[in-house]
Amino acid sequence: MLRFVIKRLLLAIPTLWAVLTTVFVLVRVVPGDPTIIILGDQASEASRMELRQRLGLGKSILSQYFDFMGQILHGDLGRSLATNRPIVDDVLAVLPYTIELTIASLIVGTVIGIPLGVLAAERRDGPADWFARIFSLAGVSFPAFVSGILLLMVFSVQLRWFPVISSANAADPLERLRALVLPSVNLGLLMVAYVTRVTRSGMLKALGEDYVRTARSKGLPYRIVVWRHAFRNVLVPIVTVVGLYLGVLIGNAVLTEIVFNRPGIGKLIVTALNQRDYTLLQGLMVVSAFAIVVANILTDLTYGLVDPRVKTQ
Amino acid sequence: MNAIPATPLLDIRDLRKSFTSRRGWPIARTSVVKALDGVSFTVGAGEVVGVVGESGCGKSTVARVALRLQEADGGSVNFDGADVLEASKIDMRAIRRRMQMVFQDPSSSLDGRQRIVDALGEPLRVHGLASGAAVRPMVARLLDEVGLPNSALDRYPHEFSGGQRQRIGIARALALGPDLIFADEPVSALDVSVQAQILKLLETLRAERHLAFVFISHDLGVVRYFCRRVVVMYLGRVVETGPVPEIFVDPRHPYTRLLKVSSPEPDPTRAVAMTFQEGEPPSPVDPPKGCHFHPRCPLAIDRCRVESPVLRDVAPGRSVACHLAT
Amino acid sequence: MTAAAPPAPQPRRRLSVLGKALRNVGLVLGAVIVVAMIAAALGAPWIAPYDPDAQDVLLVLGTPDSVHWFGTDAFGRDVLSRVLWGARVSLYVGFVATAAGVVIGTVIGVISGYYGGIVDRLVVAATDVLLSFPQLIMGLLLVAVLGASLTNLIIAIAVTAVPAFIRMARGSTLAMRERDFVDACRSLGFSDFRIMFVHVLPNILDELVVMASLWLASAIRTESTLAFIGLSVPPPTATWGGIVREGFDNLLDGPWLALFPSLAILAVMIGLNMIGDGLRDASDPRAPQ
Amino acid sequence: MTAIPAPAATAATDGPPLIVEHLTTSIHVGSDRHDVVRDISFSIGPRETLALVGESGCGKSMTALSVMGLLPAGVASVTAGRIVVDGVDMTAAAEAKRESMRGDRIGMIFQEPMTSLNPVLPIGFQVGEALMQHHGLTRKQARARACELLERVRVPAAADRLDAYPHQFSGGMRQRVMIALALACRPRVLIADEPTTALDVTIQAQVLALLADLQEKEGLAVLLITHNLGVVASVADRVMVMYGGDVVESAPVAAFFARPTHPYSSALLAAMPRIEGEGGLQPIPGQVPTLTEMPVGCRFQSRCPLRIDRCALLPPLAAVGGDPDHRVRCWVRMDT
Amino acid sequence: ETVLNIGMAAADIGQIDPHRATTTQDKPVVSWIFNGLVRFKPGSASLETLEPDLATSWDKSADGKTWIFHLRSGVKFHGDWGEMTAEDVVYSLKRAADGKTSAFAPDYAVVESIEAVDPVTVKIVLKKPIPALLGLVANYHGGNIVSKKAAEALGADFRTKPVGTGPFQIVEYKSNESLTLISNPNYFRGKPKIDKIVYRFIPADASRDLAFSSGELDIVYGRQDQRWVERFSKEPGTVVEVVKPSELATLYLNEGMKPLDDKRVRQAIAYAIDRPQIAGFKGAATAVPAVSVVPTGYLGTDEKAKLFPNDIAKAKALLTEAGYPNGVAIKVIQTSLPTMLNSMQIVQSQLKKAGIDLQFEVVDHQSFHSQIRKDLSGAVYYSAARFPVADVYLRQFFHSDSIVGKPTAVTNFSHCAVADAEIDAAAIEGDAAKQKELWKTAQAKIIEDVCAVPLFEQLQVWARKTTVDYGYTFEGAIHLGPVITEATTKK
Ligand SMILES: Nc1ncnc2c1ncn2[C@@H]1O[C@H](COP(=O)(O)OP(=O)(O)OP(=O)(O)O)[C@@H](O)[C@H]1O
Ligand SMILES: Nc1ncnc2c1ncn2[C@@H]1O[C@H](COP(=O)(O)OP(=O)(O)OP(=O)(O)O)[C@@H](O)[C@H]1O
Ligand SMILES: [Mg+2]
Ligand SMILES: [Mg+2]
Repeated sequence: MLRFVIKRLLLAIPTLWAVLTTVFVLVRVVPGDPTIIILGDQASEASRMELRQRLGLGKSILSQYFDFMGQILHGDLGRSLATNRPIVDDVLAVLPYTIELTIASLIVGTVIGIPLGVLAAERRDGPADWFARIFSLAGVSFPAFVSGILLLMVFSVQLRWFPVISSANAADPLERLRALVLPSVNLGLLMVAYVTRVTRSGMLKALGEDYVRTARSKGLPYRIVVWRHAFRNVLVPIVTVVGLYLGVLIGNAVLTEIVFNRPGIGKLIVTALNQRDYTLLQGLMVVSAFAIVVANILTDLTYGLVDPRVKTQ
Repeated sequence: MNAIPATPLLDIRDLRKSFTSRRGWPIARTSVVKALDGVSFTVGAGEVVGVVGESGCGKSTVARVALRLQEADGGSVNFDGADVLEASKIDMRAIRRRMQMVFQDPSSSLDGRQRIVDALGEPLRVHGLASGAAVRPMVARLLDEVGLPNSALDRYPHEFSGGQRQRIGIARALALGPDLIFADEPVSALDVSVQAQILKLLETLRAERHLAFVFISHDLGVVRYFCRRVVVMYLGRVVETGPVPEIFVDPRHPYTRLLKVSSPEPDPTRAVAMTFQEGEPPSPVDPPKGCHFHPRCPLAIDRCRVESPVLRDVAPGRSVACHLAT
Repeated sequence: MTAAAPPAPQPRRRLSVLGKALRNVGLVLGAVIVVAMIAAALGAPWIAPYDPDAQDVLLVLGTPDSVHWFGTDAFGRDVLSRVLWGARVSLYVGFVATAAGVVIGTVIGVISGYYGGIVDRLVVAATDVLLSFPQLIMGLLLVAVLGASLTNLIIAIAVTAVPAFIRMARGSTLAMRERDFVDACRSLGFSDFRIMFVHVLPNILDELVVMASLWLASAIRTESTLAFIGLSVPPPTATWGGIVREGFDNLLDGPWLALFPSLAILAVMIGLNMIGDGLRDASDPRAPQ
Repeated sequence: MTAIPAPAATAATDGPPLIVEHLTTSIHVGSDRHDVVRDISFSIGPRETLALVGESGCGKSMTALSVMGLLPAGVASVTAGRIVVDGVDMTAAAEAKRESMRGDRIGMIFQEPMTSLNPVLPIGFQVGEALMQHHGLTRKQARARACELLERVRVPAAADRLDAYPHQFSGGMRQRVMIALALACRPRVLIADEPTTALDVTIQAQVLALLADLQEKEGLAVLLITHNLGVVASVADRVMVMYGGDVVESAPVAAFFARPTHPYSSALLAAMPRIEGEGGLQPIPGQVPTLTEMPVGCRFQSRCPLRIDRCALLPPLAAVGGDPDHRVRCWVRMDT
Repeated sequence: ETVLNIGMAAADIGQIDPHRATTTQDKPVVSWIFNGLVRFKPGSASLETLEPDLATSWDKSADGKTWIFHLRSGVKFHGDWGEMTAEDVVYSLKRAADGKTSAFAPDYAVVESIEAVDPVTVKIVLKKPIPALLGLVANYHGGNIVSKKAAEALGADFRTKPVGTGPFQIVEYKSNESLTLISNPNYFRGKPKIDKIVYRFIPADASRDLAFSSGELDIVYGRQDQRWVERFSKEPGTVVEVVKPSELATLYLNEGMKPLDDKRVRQAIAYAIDRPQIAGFKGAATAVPAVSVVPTGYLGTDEKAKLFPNDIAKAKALLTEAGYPNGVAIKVIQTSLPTMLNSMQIVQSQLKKAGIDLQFEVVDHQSFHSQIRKDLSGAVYYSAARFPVADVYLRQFFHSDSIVGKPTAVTNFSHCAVADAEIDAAAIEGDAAKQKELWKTAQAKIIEDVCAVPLFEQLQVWARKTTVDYGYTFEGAIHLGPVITEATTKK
């Protein structure tokens, strides 16, 4: 198991390298540099030039690239151009937020999506099926920033169940959990459509399988047939879609993070891009690509848990 | 029927093919299946050779490798003087026109989105045998040959019954006017009465077109009816070959014997002895040492467990791979 | 044998794919929605009650009423007209970006899956790299590099679609290769090109169509997200995403501004998904009629 | 080890464990209704094997599913007749009652051993599940009992394989697991729908032998569905031939093979390939008409060499050769 | 513990090094941490209100070139950085005058020397007398006094951990999230009544508003928008304050680019713009039409400058005269920041009526800054507030030294060079009246040449809960936000 994880991580190195190189090239093609942020808009061109030299931005692209790679190889993400803080610190500060939000929205997405999908499959073409399909789409149709504000207006301002600023009382675990609810619902809704879809089509297929008939021939109640026999077989495609979604969530979290005032990798990436904080941006892209690689590994490991055909052989 | 000509049409020698598969979680392990472990036999022009053996013993693989749908690991395939395994892409086109295959599963071997007229017309067009308006009548003739009405032309495969689809598969194999057809269990998926229809059809075609067949099956009854000679396979190896009546009257290899006693006859007075034959068919991934059949063989002796028997002649036209056979 | 010729099957009433499609309520409904949206988009110059760009300082954030059905925005522009005009851009971006992504991704995926080997490995590796970028971030970076314009927006969205479709087309092609008919084609001496694009492709198309319909919707949503960051088609051109974005700024003063374009997106999503599902059912010979 | 109470019904009823009277099953195509099983009656006593044979699509599985109460919902339903399993009228009973009968008093083995077992649940659990459901056994008890059952169907090293999954088993072994599963609650009736068609001949022989052995020990009434007349000849007591939803011939096995009377029965026998002896492989001309094109009256008439005008009326199932057990549905062949 | 929660419209802090902090989100924080020798009276943005801060008194030589400041003694820096002495003041002002460490170096070009006479006395010698020297040593931009020891010891880290003498000191910075400050117990005006300030970065307007409505924020940065002001004015328990200074939004026309090199085209643009309408869109509560190319209230602003009136017919006629009867198209690099983009949409729509087509190329904000400085845009929309002396504004935006592309470039996007003489002369003019006249001429020349079209001025908007009392009347915010002082309270 451990060996597998290590092996997979090693195999991911070329991918990470390619991601890094792409980011490196892309950010240097974008016009703009961090001097506006550091020096403000009243500084003269000369002092900007001077700062650029000092930050190493005046060096040739190639030597910047080698410097950067050298640093990464030493396991050092470097320091932020804008704040000069170690990037690792910035990342570690927001990572817990990103992880908890991702996990919580996965839970929301599956907890809503799966029963909806099963229901839709059971009542194929009936009103319940139509409801499930349309409802699940609503989650993806409303841009996250709109749905987020709507949630805030109802649940935070009107009902006062949850805080608006979800990072406000981060120290108190209970408060933190409370603050997590709305953002994860908002982000999780994005997943519902996909989970519902996969579950529905998987269930439709599974319910037609011979083993379901076998289960019924044992005289099992329909509930048990559905959940124990049919549904278990749909877990594999669900895990696939959830795994794929981990990556999507990390990116799409930006909007939710902005609306709910949460720190997070996504938001930090956008800030870094906006400030042309190259080193920070690079560091964050490494982290997020790495997170996706880890998500893939987790997905693979999960296959083994939900599908004995994968595990035993 | 026809005598066996001096130089066979198809000569398969010592054909080998292994599949490696990687399985396991989370760390995959590689395992090797020797699907073909030195298979040799010949087929004369217009001759029908049956290949029998249980599921997974490598019957389909023989056909696939001989047609270069999969590349062999070793051995040779000679078709009418041409070395098939070494043939270039262009030569292969010519060879394939003369060597065709009817696939085991009629529904998966047809493109579900193609009408029959296109499915059968396409090879004609591609090989320049017909074009434009000439295609349709030609396809109609082919369909007629396999006993399907003209109305079938514009239908999709799923609109046919299993037996009809199998006929379409046969018509497609006939389209290019081949000399040899690999028929891979063409009737195993069918009902007895439909099965009889197809076999009749094949017999007629053989006689009319002087076609040679490699007829793959695991049903001795079917093979007995249709084939002149038979090759019995077990786990990637040939264990017995011989002419049809003799091999069924007097099987020499214990596996052939087991096959025979296990095949039930529709006659209650001669009900076969339903026995619990000891043991399961061994896994092809990890075949037993020596004679592959020894774990299930009632006669096995120590030698069988260490030394694998070679195929040797025991009577004119008959050979057996068994240490104990006479 | 001739004696055993089966009787000509009765000329049963056969349903063409279209016939089945028509029986599929969802498909028809979906098509009606989408066609209506497209018609509205194309007809915007004639249908739209007002000039979508005409500003009116006296009508800032007017509530929906009988004059301005969808209300007015922060510049006093008619929201209904903007939503109609916005459909032109948003649907165009969605369709073109998805089509580009689907076509490129599918072609690469089919070739890669069919041939396997080293090409396949490289394609898989490249796909992995592209998929390691959070999708939205990739789009953001690209728009930042290329600049915000209609074409660049399409490129940015298409680029995120390509790896997904490569992966999917490749997977389906691999599955198809297992089917005997590909071998049957090879044994008939067909060229690889013919097998890939005349035989394999149509058979994996229905899955692709379903996915494309989902993707199209997500492309439209991506436009709105990029608009949120401020990187969509430059103003004053109306796009759904742009309207939602402006609506977001005024969410507390004029919620209708964000609501109507969001509903338009929802309608398109529902329509497209119904079409996707319906097409799949209709092209599946075994689906209940 | 908990002793499983023997089915109470053994004492309660002495009659045949399975009685089917005038069963008609229809499928619904749009607004149309077609009878896929027409007016079938039979009964099976303890230790008796009734073989149901016929061409593909003639309604064999529909008969079996009707008896089990597992007809595909919304597609097919029992429209007439009575099915009595172990004294309980299944057609009249509520779904809950039928549920409690299934798996307990009546079990079924399906054709495809590859797909009939749930790939993600361990073998032992699947075998013992019905016991937990019907007899309230705990997981542990069910597991112990599953182990015994697997031993009985001669799964080698059964105890070690309780936690194995179906894909780790070969086809023959899986079919044995299916048998163990169907017999877990010691039902009185077993329906085997083409239990060996998917298997190789050598494995088929093993499975059929096992089934015969268990039937003897448990006193099962077996409805064996097959289209392999060789299998019928080897294991059945009585034969019922179906064509197009009708029973066309019903006879003790010896009588059937000695004197196949209905033209379809003899044609079927003639189409069967044989390993030894002469004959066989005479195809039946034509094809089974589709449901919508079924002729009125005798359904075999479109392919029958003996067709007369009267065939437009459905013949009764009448005795032949003075043997009340041998009945045939044919105007030409029936005793007059 | 009294905690003041303040919500700011920004994704993150920019710089809190006082000598570099220029953005709206940075400046208020600086004002809580630092002191100058003198200070703007809290709640004011006017030079007239300057009052003693770290200096208790000062003397000026007759020629106005030498200034002696007497420092307050016993003032302690935050933490363990010791007492504030003349040495720190000298260090700080020199640091502010150094282009490597300061964004405001040009402002200090006039300074000849700074020296510590003794630990509590600082002498500043000027090259020439200037009217607003006190502004340079006020608690604003370069005038903030930092701890020498801390600045030298922390180096680059000083950016996020600056050390001053003000009422609050930084304890924690969470990027993208918040900045936390606690009260300085040794503050020389007394320990602040507020114990802690949590300064939150909430970029989404709606979320920020909701957080304020729900009571999670005590003070919130307001949208410079009529409806915002109206909505929150109605909300119970809320006070909305609209304060100076105003930012002047101006459209700079690039004279180096066709067709804007033709003065008639530029004039046409000036005629096409309807200032009152723009201000109308923005709302009377927060915006007023611009009066000149320098914001109102600055020392030297010509409040009655002769701007072009709105006259579409004249604009069209001028275009025809210039040879563009069918109108012109002008490429404009435009930021994606919504407030700026929205204003430009109004301008775009107005110009369209005269046949002038502004073609936006929308890029993200950093690209915008970079590209306008590379002289790539035909017109630049820019909105700014500067030190309230006309010189600064005129020099940065209209002096030829500041033309983009030059090493000395700042923000002269229009390549304007018509008023160099007046700007330079005014800078060294000792006589206030004459100086004012020179500035007035400069403004007139710039307007006449249409280097730029001033559009509107926008005031700062802040809202607070009634529970918060700043301890002064909040009328102006030279730091763009409320100064939280030792007297500020929260109930
Ligand atoms: N593509 C492949 N990859 C891996 N293993 C394969 C592949 N094709 C066949 N095998 C293995 O090779 C062996 C022989 O397979 P083959 O299909 O030739 O058997 P067969 O005799 O035709 O069986 P059947 O009667 O079931 O068709 C089997 O064990 C099979 O699992
Ligand atoms: N779900 C269904 N929808 C429509 N028709 C059906 C359905 N299931 C079965 N039928 C039809 O009912 C008839 C009887 O089917 P049944 O499955 O009982 O045949 P069978 O005798 O078991 O055949 P086989 O030997 O192929 O299993 C067939 O004509 C079949 O086409
Ligand atoms: Mg095979
Ligand atoms: Mg059946």
